[in-house]
Amino acid sequence: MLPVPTEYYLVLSGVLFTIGVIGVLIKRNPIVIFMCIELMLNAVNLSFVALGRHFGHINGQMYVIFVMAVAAAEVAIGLGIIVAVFRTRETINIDEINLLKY
Amino acid sequence: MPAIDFSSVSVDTMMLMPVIVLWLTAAAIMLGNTFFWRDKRAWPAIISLVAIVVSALFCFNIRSTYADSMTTAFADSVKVDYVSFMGNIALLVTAFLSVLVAWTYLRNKGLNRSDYYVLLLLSVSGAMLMTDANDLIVLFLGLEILSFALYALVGFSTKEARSEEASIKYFLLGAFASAFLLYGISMVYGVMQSTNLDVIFAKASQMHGFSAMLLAGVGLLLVGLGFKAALIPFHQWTPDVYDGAPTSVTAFMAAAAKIGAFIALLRVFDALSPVKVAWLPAVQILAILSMIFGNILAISQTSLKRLLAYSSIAHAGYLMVAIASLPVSTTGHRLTGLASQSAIFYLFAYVFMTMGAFGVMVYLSPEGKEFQSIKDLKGLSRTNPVAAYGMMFFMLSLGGIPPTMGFMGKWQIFMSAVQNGQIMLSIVMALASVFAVYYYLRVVYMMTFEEPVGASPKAATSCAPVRSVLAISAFATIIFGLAPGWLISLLTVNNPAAK
Amino acid sequence: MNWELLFFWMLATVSIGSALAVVANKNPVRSALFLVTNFFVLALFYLTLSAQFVALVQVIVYAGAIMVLFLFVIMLLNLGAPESLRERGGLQAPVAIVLALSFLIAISGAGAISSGLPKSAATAASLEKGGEVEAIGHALFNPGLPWLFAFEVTSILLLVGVVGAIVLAKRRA
Amino acid sequence: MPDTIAKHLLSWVIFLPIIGALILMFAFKRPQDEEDAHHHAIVLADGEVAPTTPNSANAIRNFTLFWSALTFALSLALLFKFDTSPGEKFQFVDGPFEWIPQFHVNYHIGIDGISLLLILLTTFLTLLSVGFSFNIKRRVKEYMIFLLLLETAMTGVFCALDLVLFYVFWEAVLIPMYFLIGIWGHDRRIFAAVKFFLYTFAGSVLMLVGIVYLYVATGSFSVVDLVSRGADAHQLLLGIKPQTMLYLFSAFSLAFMIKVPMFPFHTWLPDAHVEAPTAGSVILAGIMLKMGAYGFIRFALPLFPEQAKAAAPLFLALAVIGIVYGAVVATVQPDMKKLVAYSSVSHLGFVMLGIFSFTKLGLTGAVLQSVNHGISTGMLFFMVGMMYERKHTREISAYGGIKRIVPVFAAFFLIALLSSVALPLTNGFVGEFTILQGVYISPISGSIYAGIASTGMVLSAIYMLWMFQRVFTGPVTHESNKSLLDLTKVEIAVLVPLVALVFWIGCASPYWTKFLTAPVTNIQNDVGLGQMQLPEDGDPRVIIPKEQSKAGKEIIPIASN
Amino acid sequence: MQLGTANLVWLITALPLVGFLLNVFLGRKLGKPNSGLLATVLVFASFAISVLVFMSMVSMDGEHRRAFASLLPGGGEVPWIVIGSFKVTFTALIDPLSMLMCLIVTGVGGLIHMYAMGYMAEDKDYPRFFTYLNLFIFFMLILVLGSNILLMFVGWEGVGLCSYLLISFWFEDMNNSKAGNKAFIVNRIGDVGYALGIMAIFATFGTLTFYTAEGTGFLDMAKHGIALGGVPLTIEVAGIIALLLFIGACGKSAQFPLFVWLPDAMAGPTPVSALIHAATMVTAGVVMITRVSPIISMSTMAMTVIASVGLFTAVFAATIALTQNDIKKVLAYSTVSQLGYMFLGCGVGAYSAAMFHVMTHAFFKALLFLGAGSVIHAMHHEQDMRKMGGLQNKIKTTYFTMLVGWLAICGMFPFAGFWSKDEILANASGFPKLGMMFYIIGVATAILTAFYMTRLMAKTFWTNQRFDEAALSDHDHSDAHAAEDHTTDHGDDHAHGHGGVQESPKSMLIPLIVLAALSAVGGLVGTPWLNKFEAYLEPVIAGPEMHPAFPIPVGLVIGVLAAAIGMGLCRSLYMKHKENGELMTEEQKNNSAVYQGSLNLWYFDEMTTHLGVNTGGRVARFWSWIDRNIVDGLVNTLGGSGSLMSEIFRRSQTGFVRSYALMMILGVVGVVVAVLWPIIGH
Repeated sequence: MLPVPTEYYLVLSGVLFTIGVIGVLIKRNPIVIFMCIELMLNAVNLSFVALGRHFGHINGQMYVIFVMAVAAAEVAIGLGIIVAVFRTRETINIDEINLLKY
Repeated sequence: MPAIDFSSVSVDTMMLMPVIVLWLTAAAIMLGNTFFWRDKRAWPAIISLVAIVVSALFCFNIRSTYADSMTTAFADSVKVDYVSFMGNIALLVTAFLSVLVAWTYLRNKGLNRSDYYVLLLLSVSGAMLMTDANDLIVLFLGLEILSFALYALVGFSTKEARSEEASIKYFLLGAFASAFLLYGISMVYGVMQSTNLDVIFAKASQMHGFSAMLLAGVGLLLVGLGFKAALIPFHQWTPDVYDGAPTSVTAFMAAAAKIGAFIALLRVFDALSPVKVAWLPAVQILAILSMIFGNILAISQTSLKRLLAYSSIAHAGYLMVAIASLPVSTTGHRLTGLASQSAIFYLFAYVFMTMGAFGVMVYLSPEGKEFQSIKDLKGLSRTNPVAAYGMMFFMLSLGGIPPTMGFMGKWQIFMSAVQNGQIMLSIVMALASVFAVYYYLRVVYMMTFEEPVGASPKAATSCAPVRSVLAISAFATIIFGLAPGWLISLLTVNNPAAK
Repeated sequence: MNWELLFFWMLATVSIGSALAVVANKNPVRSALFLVTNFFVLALFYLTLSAQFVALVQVIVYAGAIMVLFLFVIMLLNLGAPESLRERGGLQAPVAIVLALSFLIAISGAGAISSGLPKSAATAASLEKGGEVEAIGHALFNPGLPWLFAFEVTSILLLVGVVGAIVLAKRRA
Repeated sequence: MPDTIAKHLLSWVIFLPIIGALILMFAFKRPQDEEDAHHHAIVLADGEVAPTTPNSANAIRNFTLFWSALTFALSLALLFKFDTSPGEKFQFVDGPFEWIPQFHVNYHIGIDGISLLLILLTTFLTLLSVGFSFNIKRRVKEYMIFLLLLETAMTGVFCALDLVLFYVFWEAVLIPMYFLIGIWGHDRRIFAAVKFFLYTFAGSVLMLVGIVYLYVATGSFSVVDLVSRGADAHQLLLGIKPQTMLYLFSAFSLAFMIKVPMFPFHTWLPDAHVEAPTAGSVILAGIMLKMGAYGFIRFALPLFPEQAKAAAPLFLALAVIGIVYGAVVATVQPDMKKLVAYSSVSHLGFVMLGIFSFTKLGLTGAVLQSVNHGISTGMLFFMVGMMYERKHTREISAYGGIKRIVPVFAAFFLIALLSSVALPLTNGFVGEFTILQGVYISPISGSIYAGIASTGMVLSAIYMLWMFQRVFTGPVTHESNKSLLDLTKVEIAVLVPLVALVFWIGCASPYWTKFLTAPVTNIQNDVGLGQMQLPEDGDPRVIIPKEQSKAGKEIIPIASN
Repeated sequence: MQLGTANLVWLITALPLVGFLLNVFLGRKLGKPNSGLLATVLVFASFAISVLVFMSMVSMDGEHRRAFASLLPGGGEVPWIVIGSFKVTFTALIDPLSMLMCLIVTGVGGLIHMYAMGYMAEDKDYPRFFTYLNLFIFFMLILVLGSNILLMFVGWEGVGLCSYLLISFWFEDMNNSKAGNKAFIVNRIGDVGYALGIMAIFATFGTLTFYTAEGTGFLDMAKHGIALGGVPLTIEVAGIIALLLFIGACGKSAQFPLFVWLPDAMAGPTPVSALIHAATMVTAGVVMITRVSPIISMSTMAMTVIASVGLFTAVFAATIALTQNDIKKVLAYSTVSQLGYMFLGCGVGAYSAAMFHVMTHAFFKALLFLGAGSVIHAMHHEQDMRKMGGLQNKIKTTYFTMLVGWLAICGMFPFAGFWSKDEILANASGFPKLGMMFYIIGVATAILTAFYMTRLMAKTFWTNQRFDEAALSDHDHSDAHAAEDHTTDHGDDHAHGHGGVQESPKSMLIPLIVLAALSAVGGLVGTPWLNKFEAYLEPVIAGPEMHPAFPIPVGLVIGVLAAAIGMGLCRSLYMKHKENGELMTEEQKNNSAVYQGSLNLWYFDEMTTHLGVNTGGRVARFWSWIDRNIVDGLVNTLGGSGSLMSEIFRRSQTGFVRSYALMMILGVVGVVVAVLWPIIGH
């Protein structure tokens, strides 16, 4: 009945999520890492919406709205942190940020 | 369109007053700072303390009103029961002590800004939402409020590279973890069509066989919350962040994040207890890894903050034993067993021990100097016996040695574990706590056995607030160690199943 | 083969491609632009999933506000030049890819995302109206539903974000 | 005696020291450290030695002495009011008062004869230790506080009738002792203190799991309920699977074995003893090791009788190994304290042997030997400490031929030594012989164990006398030793009570063993061995009619010329 | 039956104890000679009471000469140990055996005390000496008087202690100290056997009391062949008990192989050698075996072992005594040898003969030791017989008294030793199967005895003087006695001031004379024709009937002949070498394996020393090494492994966010797999 089966969306969302994960793991620029995290969140959003449609109720979309709010706040904080780090160290390469270890 | 009925809102708001008070206070402090005192005075701290007390009074009020019944608010998205009550009280105690710690610490560090208290109150409110949450989305939002405020607090000392490093590490990993949590929520939603914990429980109880999506979702929830709780292998941020963050923040986050995360874990996994068979092995593995490696890793630490960080990982492992001991509930009387009681008791113990230990660190950090290394404690008992023996109590309590509160907590977790068949875990826990004692004792012998070297650690200036923290914590550690009955009774009144 | 499915495959290809490009690109600015692409594609998906309001918000908030902020910071910190960050070889990338893929394989292999859904309960009405602003509004502000409270909480969340950002980024003497 | 005290006499005995500690904590100032052996005297610019402020330190010392004497006196009241007739199992019972009602944890204390003797030993040795510790110059206040805390914890261990209460006291003992070793110990004190703490702690955490398991299975932490047949909790105990009971028994036993310590868990002992200050060593050897034996008697045996009987061969074997092993290793120790420490391993092997013979003789002897060991080894440690104070070394080779120089010292040392080698008419003999006799007649152990264990008599003579020979006899080997001082009056005052006890117990043991008759029978009943029909159970007054002389037919006829 | 003097018995033991205590606390104040006098008087007082008690006992009906008395004032059964039915009281058993020993101990002991007052007069530790002596007498009396075997054990170990203390009396010489240790430790080995024997007795009989008035003592039972303990009384059980007790006796009475301590024990002052290591303590084994004769007699096996060991020891020690140069060593080995005789007697069931020999031996061996002491005293602490000679005219009293002792020990008619030794040998000959062998070897040993004793007399008295009399005052003593000098540092002038050989003071001579008299006539109480002694002891002994293999006169004649052969041969040989008093040249000595063997105790001591001390020490050190490095090493490694692992694992905390994230994703995969396992697994 649904033109595109929900599972398709879910798998797509899983793939996007995984790409986001890979990005987080292999990128060195925290901004890009952060972008990859946003990618992961969006992947989840996709599955929320798809599931919501599947169940025929609005809840799936509600989650997305909250996730967007969270993402927005997260960006504010995250970029603030990145700026602050850049101020103290003049770099944001996370491979150079390891004063704290062991 | 159906007519919207707002009549229940005022009652619901009453239920949430403890949190709302904090929100209002945060706003008030911001305004006050802008218009009145401008970071100069102690007002924000005092106002915060008052607000916390008021919030606690609301808690007690709610409790006395709804004494023996569980109730929910805001269309079941918030639960009001003894767990939320105790969780809120624990968090408010944490906040109270944290404000006092910060009062002294921020002065000595030259960080005395009102924003700190705003963020602190907001983050406590987030954690309180986590404890109240009866819906995964509320849980998620609460967790994010807590986390965002903590990211900012960790990086609060903006001129310190260490602080900012800690902040960015915490932030990146935290965001990463919360993405997993969210994915987990979506999977649970995909199976249950709802994220309400009551619904989840009801549906899970009626499920036949396993749903892969549900199980994967449960696993990802465990990851997301396990990160906040600092379980191995999601722990690696902990030492770095504890180390880099301003000490007062470390103290606060150690306790508050743990309370929020574990009460959330309790709620979630209790709701999921019908599928305990599936998640139990994972929980057991995380518990064992955390207990063993948390303690082992702590042994070789030289920085007290890192040591306490690893110890907090180990404590998370102990608490995980309680999670693993959650009974498979069938009656609908949820979170009434020994497992949740013992976990909450332990969280209380952990609050006092941790706040006390960090309090001592703050107490020993005079202006311009920050206490860091365990070696700085050498001979403390000669130069400052009160601080030294106070610290000794916290360490012994963290080590779970009677007659301290830490022992009483550990003992109850043992009981819940044994009662629910987790004997293997209790044995691992017992043996792991031997390793733990090893490094706690190292702190103790540095203070007491060694002679002071060079200039002895001086007390911080304007240390009255932090001294009161030490006094409160030490008192609680001993009193609840000797007579835990009152606290336990608070945990059991609402609790017909437990004897 | 219906058009919708074809459309899905096309969009899926673009979204995966752009996501990969985000990861693969060494220039953060380009990564950001590919991410914007990805977000647009997702918005299109939402439209096909009859979530019109969400699609709109996706474009406004994500592709618009958030990504602009990203680019702003990249420019601010002058990190736009490619290869401003040295890349070193090592096991990190291969191990990361293997682990991430095994995660995907585990959840999909077990059927966690590819099977087991109940029969769809979607109705024509839900498909038609479910994503409109009105429906969203009624859900969001109904005290009988949990969203009202979550919505209120979101305000605090944003407040925290604002205060946090100010605390962190404000330059002090 | 005021009524409130008389009513809760036992609680007063337990908690009086802690009250003293609190008074010390709050009512006394922290004194300046006096000139100490380890540290140079504070010399002022003009060469004058800085005036020390002994007053407050002395006040602390005197107060602690007074207070421990008070505690001892109060514990003597226990002795005099004790009823030795086999009536109530526990006397001076206080409680059960609800402590943690949610888990049925009660404050419940009471003593039987075994506890009584060990409590007296505790208060007595603490008193002497305080007296001896007048020589402590550093951090006097803390020292005395820890001693008093230790006393409370140890006494509590011997009184607790509730498993949780017991465990709390049991662990609480570690803390003050840890500090005593760590702060006032010798060179490797930190290592020793940590090892001591960790080793014993490691042993007892599993016991905690066991205790908890018992509670979960039975709903009771009360030893009284768990042990007494017919009680609900006991019935539940019977329902636990034998395999599980064995694990529980192992958990309890491990804790006690480490504390005793039995081979092969003994290695913390030499380290702790060598590094501890004298009073610490005395209390460690004199009392704390007995906690392990007491644990077996009070908990492990009555709670798990079948398991204990089944495991008896293992324990007997380990005990015997410990006896020989400890003695052999003691022989070649160059350090006097270490020698005495290893001798403790050997002596405690006897105690364990006695316990696991399950005979009246063995059990009585074991308790008596516990007390004896406290006295004789305590005395030896005191004297080694005195020697250390004089010369700052415990190496045997640093002495030699000093009997001529310190004859009184040598005489006291000889008495302690003879008590330790179990010479008749000293206390050691009564304990050791009755143990061996009990082991011999026990069907569980038998003569082989007695035979091997009795080699300990020879070995103890070897290591003790050899040490005496090397330290005291022969020509004076070190010129510096010629100026050694003989015992001071204070030192004699510490030792004389011990000597008196050595002979009192050695010559009039019934005064002490009468307290043990009832409890030992109780233990035998708890373990289910009441019907063993051993020679010790017989009636000695059976009159044999002379006419029955033909009874033994296989005997060679004895010609009476 | 009531003993009229029962309420005096406690004084027998109490008086020496009082002496001990007084000397402990007041000895230094009393000083010389008062402390010695006090001790001596108290022992003689004890002797006097013993005599009184003895008289009243003898007045009892012969069959029932047994009484019990408290060892404490006030009477009654004062318990020492009471546990269950295990009960030991401080009660004295008054019977012929105990009273005989009482008299010997207090009588001979008193004499030796008296002697010591002279002998030790120069010693600065004079009070300490008498302290120990009194303590010894006390314990010895406990040993003989104890009404149960555990009380006997008290005395047994107590005298061991005193022996230890007195051997190492001059402790400043390490050799003395070592000898003391050796004595104590070797004795302890025996004591273990004894203690196990006691335990076996309790296990078998359920009591440790010898006899009771009701007939419930274990000897009462043994006599009737019944037992009330858990173990049935069979021959094997009796044999085991007997052998265990005999191990104890071996230790105390210096039987092979536990005799090694006794020769070394001569390091003690000579009165000690006389009292403890000749007259009283070393015979305790015989007393004990005699006491438990009802049990011993049950097992032929045990009896054979005892007799064989005794006889072997007798021969073995005699061969060693042949070549010793130290006058006290000769006497020591002679003592070992004579004790062997006694055990031969016990072994063949001739308990009364053995006890008879105990008594006569006490007389003559004490005499010989005291005489030797007198010689040593005269020679200014020279003990080497090679440096003596020609003393017969210089110290006449000593010489004549020693002559009596010599005759007695050689078994010359009619001296004391003759009767007792002969009775043993005669009874031995009647032992089933082995009797004649025992007899022949016994007689051969008697010849050896006569030979070495004559050698002693010859070397000391009869051969020519081999020392420079004037030099004796120069303190040019052998190293071995440096310590003895050392102790007398303060008394240099008055002690050895007057040079030359001098007869001992009266206090030393009177005991000699008394003992000589006893040695001469003491044997007459037990002649084969009128054996009063045997009759006297009969109530306490239970042994088989004795049937000597040949008529009594034959035995007596053989005995005299044996003694005469030995004495005559030796004397004639030494008279030929009167100049240097040596039968062999140095070269001959060095080349003679037999001589060297004998001189070196057949290397037995070296062997045991090597085995016991060196190998034992090595084992102990090795064991100690194992303890530190393996048993404790494991513990420490386990403890250290925590730190080590910590150091290793903390490296995983690299500080790089990406590696943390990697760890997290690893955890995610792990958790997801674990959670999904129920599905993936199928």
